[in-house]
Amino acid sequence: MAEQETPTPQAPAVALPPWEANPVTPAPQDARQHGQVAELAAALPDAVLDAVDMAGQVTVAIPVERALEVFRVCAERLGYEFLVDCTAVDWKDRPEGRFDVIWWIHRHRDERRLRLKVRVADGVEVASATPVWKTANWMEREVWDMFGIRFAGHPNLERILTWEGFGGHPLRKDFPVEGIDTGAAVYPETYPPGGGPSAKPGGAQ
Amino acid sequence: MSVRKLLTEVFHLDLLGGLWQTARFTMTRKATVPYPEKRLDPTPRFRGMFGFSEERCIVCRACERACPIRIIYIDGHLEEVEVDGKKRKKQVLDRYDIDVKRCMFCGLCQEACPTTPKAIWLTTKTYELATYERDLSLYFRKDRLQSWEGVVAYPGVVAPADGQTPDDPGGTGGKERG
Amino acid sequence: MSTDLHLIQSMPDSEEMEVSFGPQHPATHGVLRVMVRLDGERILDARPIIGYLHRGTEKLFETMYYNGCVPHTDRLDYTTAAANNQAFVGAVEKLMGVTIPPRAAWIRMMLAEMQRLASHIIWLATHALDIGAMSPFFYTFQERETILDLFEEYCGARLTLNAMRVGGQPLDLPEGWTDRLRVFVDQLPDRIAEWERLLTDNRIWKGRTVGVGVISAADAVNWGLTGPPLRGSGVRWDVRKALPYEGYDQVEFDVPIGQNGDTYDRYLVRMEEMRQSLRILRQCLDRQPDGPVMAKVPKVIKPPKGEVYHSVEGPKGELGFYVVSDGSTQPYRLHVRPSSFINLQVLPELVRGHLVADLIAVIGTLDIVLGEIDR
Amino acid sequence: MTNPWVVYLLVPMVKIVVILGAITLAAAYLSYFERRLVGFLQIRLGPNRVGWQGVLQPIADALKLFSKEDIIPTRAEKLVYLSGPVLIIVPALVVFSVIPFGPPTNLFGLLPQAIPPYLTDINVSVLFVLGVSSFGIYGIILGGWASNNKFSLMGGLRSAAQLISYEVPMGFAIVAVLLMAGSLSLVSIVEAQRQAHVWYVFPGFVAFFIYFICGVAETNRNPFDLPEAEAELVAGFHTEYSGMKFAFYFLAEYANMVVVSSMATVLFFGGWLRPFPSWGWLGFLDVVPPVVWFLAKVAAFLYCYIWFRGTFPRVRFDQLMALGWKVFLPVSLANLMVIGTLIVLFGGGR
Repeated sequence: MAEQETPTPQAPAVALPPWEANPVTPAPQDARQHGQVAELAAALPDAVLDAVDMAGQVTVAIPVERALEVFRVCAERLGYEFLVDCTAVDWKDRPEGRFDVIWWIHRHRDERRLRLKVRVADGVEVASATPVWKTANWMEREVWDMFGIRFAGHPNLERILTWEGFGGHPLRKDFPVEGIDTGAAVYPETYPPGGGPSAKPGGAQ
Repeated sequence: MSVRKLLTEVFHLDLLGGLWQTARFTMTRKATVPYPEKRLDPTPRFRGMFGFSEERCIVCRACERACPIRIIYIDGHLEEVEVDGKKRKKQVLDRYDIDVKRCMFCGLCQEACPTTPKAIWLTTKTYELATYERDLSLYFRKDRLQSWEGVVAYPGVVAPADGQTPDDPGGTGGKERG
Repeated sequence: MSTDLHLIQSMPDSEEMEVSFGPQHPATHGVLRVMVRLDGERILDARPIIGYLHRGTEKLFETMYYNGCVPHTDRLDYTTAAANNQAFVGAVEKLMGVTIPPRAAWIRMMLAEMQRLASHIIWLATHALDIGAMSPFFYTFQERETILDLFEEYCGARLTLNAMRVGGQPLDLPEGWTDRLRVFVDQLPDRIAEWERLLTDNRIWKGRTVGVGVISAADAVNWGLTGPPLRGSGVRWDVRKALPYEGYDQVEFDVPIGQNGDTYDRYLVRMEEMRQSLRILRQCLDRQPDGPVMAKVPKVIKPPKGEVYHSVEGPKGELGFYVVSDGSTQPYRLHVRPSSFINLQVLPELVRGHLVADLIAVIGTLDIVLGEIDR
Repeated sequence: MTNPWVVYLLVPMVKIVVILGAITLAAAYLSYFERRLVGFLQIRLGPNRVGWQGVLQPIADALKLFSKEDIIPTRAEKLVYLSGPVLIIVPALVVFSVIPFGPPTNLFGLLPQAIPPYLTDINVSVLFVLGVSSFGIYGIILGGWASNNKFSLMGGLRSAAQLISYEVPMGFAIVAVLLMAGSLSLVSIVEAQRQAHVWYVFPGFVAFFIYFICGVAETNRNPFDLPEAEAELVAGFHTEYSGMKFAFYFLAEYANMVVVSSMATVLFFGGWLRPFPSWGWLGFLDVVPPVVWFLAKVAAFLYCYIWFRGTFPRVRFDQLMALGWKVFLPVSLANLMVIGTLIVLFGGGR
């Protein structure tokens, strides 16, 4: 590639270019004063519980009971017309509520994103975002399937990736990675679960 | 409706371009490679069947850790060996098994291997691994990994036991240009 | 995935018929199953049932080292491995605060654009095959072979590339690779013109695609469509432009859009996107910086506590990875925003009231890959 | 040679055996040529492994189909299910009894007197061909219905609708030829073209075009292969058929292609006549036997079939209907009127 030599955008010789120095790990910062958060706080004063800015991404914690209200305000008044994604995280032993349910919302007018987060305990229902963003439909079904978080007001809250009647919610931290016995294993005698040589000592070759 | 449009509508003249195109392709050279007689040459970096060298292995288990699906099984023990008259403790390999049937040929083990040249490499250009038995034929023990018993090697690639060095064993791509 | 056996039984008192398309069906691009309620040939309702390829990838990610996740991302959408790699390592790099060397960024861009070409080529091949034109499949796959050959030469694999690592690229480009890529980039426009001659003005093709599966711009945004389905409806939005990553703010390219939001417009958008990808590739080849390809990162990737979401414009739409780290060497949670999954859910809206044949055309135009949908 | 046993039994029997064997073999080899040609269109090689360049492929396929397990779906209507392949293959082969492959010949003096190389020439052979070939649709509809499969059923229904819509413009296109020839006998139509000094494709190009497109539609071939549209209906009406039962459907499809091509040759391209039969200076072309002319023309049409298959996407069901009823039917009627008027005005080709 010598023939295509172009001046590389390298920093002056004194300072190391960023890729040769040690990485600067981003630290979470309080973001209550951030423009997007302030906007939301102005529209719904008590909706912002906490706001964190990490690596340029703003996360706003909102109360679970006001979630639908926040969605409506975001979509209709603040212009976040695009729901990017919705998922959950399981913090198994966290005392103040086991799950984080997370929504990313995007607005096209200034290409900004906001992450909304609610903290819920096991068994608590979260308001469905489907009345505001239709795209939440399958995302919420997936969260229900994988985490067992119910969404109130969802038109068709069924399992989506596993089958109806599957026992358990796979992405919970207490669900075994090896899987559970669903009675659907094919030829369990010939191909024991797990496989590999540990399953059949001295068997192979 | 103009006459031209009517003619196009009735006689489907707009379809002639496509017919012309396919007729032209009839004449072009065919892309088919008659496989068993003629085979494509894998590139030097092609990740295929494992080559393994017990002499080079220092039993560091880096490959075992790097494997995302944990199909490399290593057992070793410490042994006293005499090197230049001095007694030294050295790791000796007891078991080096790869469950090739579950391998996805990602090459992370080769990347993790710290020796030069690599003790394990996938750049053997060999990819014809189909067998009739799923469990036995594709579970490779240490000696079989080196002798390649029952593996159809790519022509030109000698079995790894002969000390064959892969073309680019170390992922030295970064230094290649220098 | 819910199976409604009672719906599959025939309904003697009604003219309606419930047909299960798939999971084994030639035109469902894998194991998609669509329960279709038909009145004669007209679709009253369609309900996609997915999950037949569910492998629990997100759960598996939690048990792997960060670099070990990369080969698994290949297998999400197996036609766009490079984009998956790119999105995943981008997310982890963002979480760690790593800046990758410019040469690595340009190599990634090249791989991603080649992958976009390859993916659009597969889309065109299968879409045309679904609509009954068999030959474009072979013409297009011949060109895709060239891309795969280049992939193989670069990283040693053709489909599941595993070509990116946290912190940069594991390998530099081999000798002569750029020349071969340039030859390919120069000849592909002629090939695209040939494919278009077979389809674009063909009245049968137009009859099958114009006005089929129409979605308005507002609906497309509300349904969360991204990628060509969104742009086909006339929304000029592309992650590469909106939230530029790597070197996309330094290259020039246009974001093509359609007007009517129908299958034909989405076809035109994708064809134009291929040309724009070639334009980006040309600029990459011309302005390729020199230097290292790997940043200074520790051998064992251990990001700090925190969470980050990073998305790239995959060939099928916005492809995002959400990484939650608890400070260990394995991700605490790794969520994928699968573009085909979210694009697929609009299917019932697009086909309601159309004919059975249109269902096939719409499935093709959404460009889904079940590996990504079911994960 | 006046022994009635010879004239009425032996000769027809020999002819039947020869024609049946030839047609079956031709249909089988047509599948080979189709795969080869489509392969060439698609920059690949097609079957080239069995025998030299794969010429034994149809035989290998037949052996494979013979040895396949004979599957009857549990809930299929057995009698109807089994009669489906019969219903489709019999009409497809019976039609060949009236197709004139060439003029009477004595096989270069091998035979004591010239005998026609076709089975029979009945005075309504055009109607016979149309009527008998339409019977094949029962095989498709009943087979599709009896399989107890929704895709098969939809394929069968599509096929029925398609046949009805395309039979009509096709019939009108043929009537144009009948007006010009003044006869319903295929042999007389060829002779009429000799006397008219012109193939009917020149005065009747519109009729020919409509006839051929409708023929493609009637034989369920791409771009009108809706009854077996792979991407939509898996395999359409023969989804549940396997082994030799499938082979019958397969053979019938190819035999029907040959029928449509032969009819196009006879009606519009002068059957066994050489090009421009009245131009004396082209007399050197007569060294080629008439049967070869006939076969060459049929082969050209078959090539078009395969070419279309390699090029076009599939039309949609409603577009197919619209094309048949809204375009071809009015155009064929108008064409008929124009030709009729011209014949009245100028005395036509009679």
